[in-house]
Amino acid sequence: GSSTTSSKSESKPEVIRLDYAFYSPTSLVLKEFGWVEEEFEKEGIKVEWVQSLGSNKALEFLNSNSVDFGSTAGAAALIAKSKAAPIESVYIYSKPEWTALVTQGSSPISKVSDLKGKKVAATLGTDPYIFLLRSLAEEGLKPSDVEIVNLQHGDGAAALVAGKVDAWAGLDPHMAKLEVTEGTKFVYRNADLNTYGTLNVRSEFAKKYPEYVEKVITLYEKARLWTIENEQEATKILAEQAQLDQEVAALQITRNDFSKPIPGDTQNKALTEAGKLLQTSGVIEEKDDIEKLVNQLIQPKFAEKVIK
Amino acid sequence: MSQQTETNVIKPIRSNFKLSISLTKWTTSSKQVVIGSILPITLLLLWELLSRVGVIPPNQLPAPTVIFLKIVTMIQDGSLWGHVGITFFRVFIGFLLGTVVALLLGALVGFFRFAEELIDPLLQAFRSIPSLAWVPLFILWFSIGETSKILLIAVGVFFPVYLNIVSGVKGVDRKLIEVGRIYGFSTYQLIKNIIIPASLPSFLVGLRSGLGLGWMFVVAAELMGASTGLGYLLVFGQNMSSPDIIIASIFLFALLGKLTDFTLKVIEHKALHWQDSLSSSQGNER
Amino acid sequence: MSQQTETNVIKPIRSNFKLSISLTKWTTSSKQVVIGSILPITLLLLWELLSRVGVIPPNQLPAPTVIFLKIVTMIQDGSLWGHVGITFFRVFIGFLLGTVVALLLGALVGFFRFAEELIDPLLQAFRSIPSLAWVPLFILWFSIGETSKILLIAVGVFFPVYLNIVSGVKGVDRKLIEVGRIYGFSTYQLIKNIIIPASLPSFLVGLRSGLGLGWMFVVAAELMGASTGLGYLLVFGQNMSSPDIIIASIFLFALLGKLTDFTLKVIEHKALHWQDSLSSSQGNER
Amino acid sequence: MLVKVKKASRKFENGNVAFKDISFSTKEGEIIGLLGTSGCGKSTILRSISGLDQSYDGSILVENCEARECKETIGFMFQEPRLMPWLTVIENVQFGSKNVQHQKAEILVEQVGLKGFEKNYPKELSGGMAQRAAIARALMTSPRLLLLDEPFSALDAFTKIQLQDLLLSVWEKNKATMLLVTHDIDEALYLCDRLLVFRGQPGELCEEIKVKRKDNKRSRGDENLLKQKEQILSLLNVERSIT
Amino acid sequence: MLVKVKKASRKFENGNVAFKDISFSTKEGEIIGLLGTSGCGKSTILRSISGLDQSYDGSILVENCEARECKETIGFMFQEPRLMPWLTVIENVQFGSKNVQHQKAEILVEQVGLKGFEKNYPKELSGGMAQRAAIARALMTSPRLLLLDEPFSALDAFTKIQLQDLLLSVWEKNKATMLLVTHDIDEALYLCDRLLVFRGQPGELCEEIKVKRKDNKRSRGDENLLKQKEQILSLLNVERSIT
Ligand SMILES: Nc1ncnc2c1ncn2[C@@H]1O[C@H](COP(=O)(O)OP(=O)(O)OP(=O)(O)O)[C@@H](O)[C@H]1O
Ligand SMILES: Nc1ncnc2c1ncn2[C@@H]1O[C@H](COP(=O)(O)OP(=O)(O)OP(=O)(O)O)[C@@H](O)[C@H]1O
Ligand SMILES: [Mg+2]
Ligand SMILES: [Mg+2]
Repeated sequence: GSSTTSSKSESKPEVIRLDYAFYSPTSLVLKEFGWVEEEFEKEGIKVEWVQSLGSNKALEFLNSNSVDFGSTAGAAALIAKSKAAPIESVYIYSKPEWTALVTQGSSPISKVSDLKGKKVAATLGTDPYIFLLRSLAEEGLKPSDVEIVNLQHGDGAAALVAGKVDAWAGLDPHMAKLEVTEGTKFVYRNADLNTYGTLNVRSEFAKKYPEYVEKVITLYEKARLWTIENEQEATKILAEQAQLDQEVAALQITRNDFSKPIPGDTQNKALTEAGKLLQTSGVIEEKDDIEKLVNQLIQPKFAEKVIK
Repeated sequence: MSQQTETNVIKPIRSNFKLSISLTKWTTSSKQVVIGSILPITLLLLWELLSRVGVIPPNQLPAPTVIFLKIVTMIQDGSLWGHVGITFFRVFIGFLLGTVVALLLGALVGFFRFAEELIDPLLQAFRSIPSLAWVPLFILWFSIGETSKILLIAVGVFFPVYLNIVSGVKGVDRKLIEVGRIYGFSTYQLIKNIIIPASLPSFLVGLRSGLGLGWMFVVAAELMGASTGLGYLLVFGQNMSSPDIIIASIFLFALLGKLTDFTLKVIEHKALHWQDSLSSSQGNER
Repeated sequence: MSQQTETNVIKPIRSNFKLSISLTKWTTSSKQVVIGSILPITLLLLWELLSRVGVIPPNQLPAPTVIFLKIVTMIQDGSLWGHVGITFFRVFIGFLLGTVVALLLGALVGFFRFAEELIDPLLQAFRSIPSLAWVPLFILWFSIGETSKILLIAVGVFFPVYLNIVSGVKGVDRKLIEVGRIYGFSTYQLIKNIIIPASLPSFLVGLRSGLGLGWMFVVAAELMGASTGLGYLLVFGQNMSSPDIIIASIFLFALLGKLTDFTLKVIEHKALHWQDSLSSSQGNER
Repeated sequence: MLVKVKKASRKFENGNVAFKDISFSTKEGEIIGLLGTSGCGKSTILRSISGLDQSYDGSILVENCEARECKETIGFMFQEPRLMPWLTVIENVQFGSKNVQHQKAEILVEQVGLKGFEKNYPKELSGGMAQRAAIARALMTSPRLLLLDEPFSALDAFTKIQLQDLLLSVWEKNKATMLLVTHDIDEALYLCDRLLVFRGQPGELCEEIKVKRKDNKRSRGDENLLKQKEQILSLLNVERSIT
Repeated sequence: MLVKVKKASRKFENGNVAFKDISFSTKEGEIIGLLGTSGCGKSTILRSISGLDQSYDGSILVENCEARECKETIGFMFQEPRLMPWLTVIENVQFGSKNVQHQKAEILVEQVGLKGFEKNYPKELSGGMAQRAAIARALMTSPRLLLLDEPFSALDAFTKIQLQDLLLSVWEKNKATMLLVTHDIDEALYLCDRLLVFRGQPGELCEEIKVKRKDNKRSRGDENLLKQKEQILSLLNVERSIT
């Protein structure tokens, strides 16, 4: 039940533009059932869906005012925020374990320290890249102790299979797929080093139409709860949309924890840590105040209002 | 002396022709199709063989039959037409747009030295900006609708057409232009009646180059928030690590590119029959 | 009659020249530089102004000065030379390679009808495959070292050069070729002494088109496991949401592309001074 | 139209000098022949008068207006046929005519003996046929000043005579001023009222000859012409080398 | 070299017929003139003999070998100069010579009166100068069969005579067989041993004339030639149209 009694703004948007992405199963569910259209049709608001192929694309769309809501990894949003992108993370669509360090099944590499001097594929600036840096840091290794080969996610997977690199900071669904079809194994996995799937809104939109942000979050909640209850069907939707095998899709779904949707301290802490690491590796500038950035980015107030 | 080499060169062609001259025209061109298919078919067979034997692992490069089946599946579930249709549409409109602008600017720059000095340096600088680099700018300027996609394709088409037109116009024989001057042709008449027909060969090459680039720019264009299209399919395949989708879309690119190029080639052949050149004289001698 | 329009057209050009004919040659070309700079500088100023006023938000498109500072920073910490140097090297080698292959195949296909019927259809199909689509295949075939990068760039360069050579060769005046035949020229001599010089204008356009594509393919090439290079810088900027890096690398692409193209343009001018065409006659009349 | 050339010279960028200090003028409706050794600047003079070559020194007035600024339509038949290779014979003949005069073009094509070849492209013509198509094109617009650069050089004696007479009959109609470059002295004497003989490289005007005819009527058999022919030959230095 | 043409015809793809059922043959070292109205197939015959046009019917033997398969080097001066626009005059003259004979080229350039223009590009030449450069090029290789298609058409009387004599002096040295297309009957009579007169479209061989000279010596003043000239003119149907 969404009440608009406390409406601060009389106006309503003409159109609401959301993104959907294969890395955000809830967005697929939402799109599949047409709940958003259903909700806003009554008010005469149009709904547009745009597909994001990755966090970088979602941010590009947000930044250029091409979408109002965009799904990204938390760290990616932080990097953009440090570049003055006017966005706020208002919702956690899942705590995914979408990245880990992967190697071929027959490889002698079994722990992070074995990676010393080896070729590791990763896509710069993405969550897997951050994951790789953080796992190395945990072992006391510097980025220069391994040879990081910058490859797009798909190319990295192919390069690993073809034996052109020794390990790969993988991303689902590629990672799940290789696991199923190639029998690749994990060198290191740690769900806590993944930086959450955040739903971001353009600050301008949030300021102008706060109640519509809440409405969208309400809808996301509906999809989240449905997904938890109907994991089988959610898997099917993912498999269909992303043209994945059932098995791969199931693996990807099980690696998503849909339990804690409200952004808060956990995310604050994880992002601050990731941010500091990014600062030492030069991705975020030295002069930026990470804590301040994270505080500006994470805005739990909308979700807190909707979700009890 | 070395005319020997020459006769050797021309003879097999002529004797081939003698063979087919008695057949209908259709047969001649179908013979060309057969010759043109030798290489692709050989390559396909080799690839299929190597896949079957296991030299090429299927997870990296699936066999042609696998890809063929994938395409058939896409035809059956109807998704193929959506992808091909929308991409074809975008390339077509972008191609038209790019060509028209290139024609206007190219004629201007080729003909007026001042326009050349003013505009050309800037355009030449833009020419080497990669399609991927335009993407963020286009998203910024035109958001992510059809407009930005079509415009990006038009940018790709523009440059080769422009370059060829400028060079074609500048290469027009002075002798012919003087004929127009004598008749007191206005600049517009000069361009229409002499410069365009005389630079037609160059223009047509530009068109074919431009069309090729149009197809190339589709991928970048469809990175801008598309959910259908061949370029989308390709990137989708890459993001999903589906080599069959990747190769299927590459194949479709090749096929469509080939078909559209063939159309232009036929037009080229029709439009240049007056040329007294190597190609037409070979035609005569056959 | 309409000669009036014409004189209007030619006059300002000529009177410009009268003005500069008394000055040195250097001044003439520096005057060209000035005219050529009008547009870029205007655009830059406008952009800076709009940024300062706040019409263009800095997170989308930073002001030129910001980008300039970014480039200066990169110069100071030395990273710029690494990026520019390696990319330049890759484009250069790839360009050479692509051109040589295009020259050989283009002459073959343009000259021998059988070669055309055999090879050309396949090549034309490949021509429309986007650079991004080649990436997974090249990683598969050539691993991720320099080789695959250079080869990919060579592929980009190949097609426009090839297309222009074929068309150039086919457009060579039959009359001139017959002169060579009379002297009993071998095919090689024909190509060297008549076909290449006569199709030079077309070839040079092809080179310039090809160079442009070479620069474009760099980004795709540097997606294959690079850690330096302008294309890497661009993708890095995109992945890091750093508009200043993106625009700086676009600017560097434009600058380098412009410089290399200028070199080719100078060569073109030198090599084609014998042409009796619109451009040379304009030169005469000035 | 009147042409007045005063102390005109033309020096090219590469140092070649085509002609130097040339002065002459025409009367209305006069046919003037330009004779001279190869390379003495005849074509360049015509190009200057036509306004195509604008870098001459001195003054060339066409209808009291400097040639390089003159806007009158004139007719020019170049030394080469210069047909548009992408047009057929009939289209080439009509090329440049403001209004389509299909019938006139067909008559002219027939008069120059190209009937049956209307639809041929230039590459399918013989040298003489191309030249005849160019003559037809030059006559299409009925200009009041006609410049002809060796119009009949590639034609056999028989065809040449026919076309000379065609030219005269066209001239009878509108009495255009004509400047005719030719190497055929008989032709010059038959067609022209006055001959300008050039010599040297750079070319200079060395003699002006008024053609005298019996009863002022053109006739190929005219005996007066024979004498004048000898005079011209001697001017061109021919006699010396005859063995 | 001997040329033997037997019942040769040439029909083009578009239906034009250049010549029909032509037969003639040459003796060693003979100079043969080809005369005929414009478009009657003279150039096409030369092209067929040279092997450039290979689609003729009938048989054309050059040194007992079918022309289209003949590998002997011959000389051909085309109806147009066909200079390579990217080469200078001197380079054009040397074009096609197997071994560099710089001195010979320079002498020839001087003989055709182009001294001082060695470094000019074709676009900087007058029509007659280009033709002279083409003549020099054709004479460079000293071929044993020389085909000349209206070699002197764009030259004034004076230059023409000089070059005719140059041609004869070259011929004196190696006695090449020559086939010469010309529209100038005086020239044909002065240079040739035998004349072939063509007529019609498609062209047919209508007359063969052996040139008779006083004492078998060439002289421009020869009175025998005058009579033969009249005969030829009548053959070409000229008389009828003279007014
Ligand atoms: N490529 C071609 N295609 C079709 N017809 C042609 C071609 N070349 C020549 N012809 C025709 O063949 C005939 C003879 O041409 P050719 O050039 O041999 O004449 P010619 O005797 O040399 O005439 P001229 O004295 O005018 O040079 C002409 O009617 C011409 O139209
Ligand atoms: N574009 C040019 N550049 C340099 N010199 C030129 C150019 N055009 C002509 N000339 C020179 O000018 C002179 C005269 O040339 P022009 O064509 O007027 O001669 P012409 O009298 O017509 O000779 P012809 O009877 O051989 O046609 C020649 O010496 C020639 O070399
Ligand atoms: Mg001339
Ligand atoms: Mg001829």
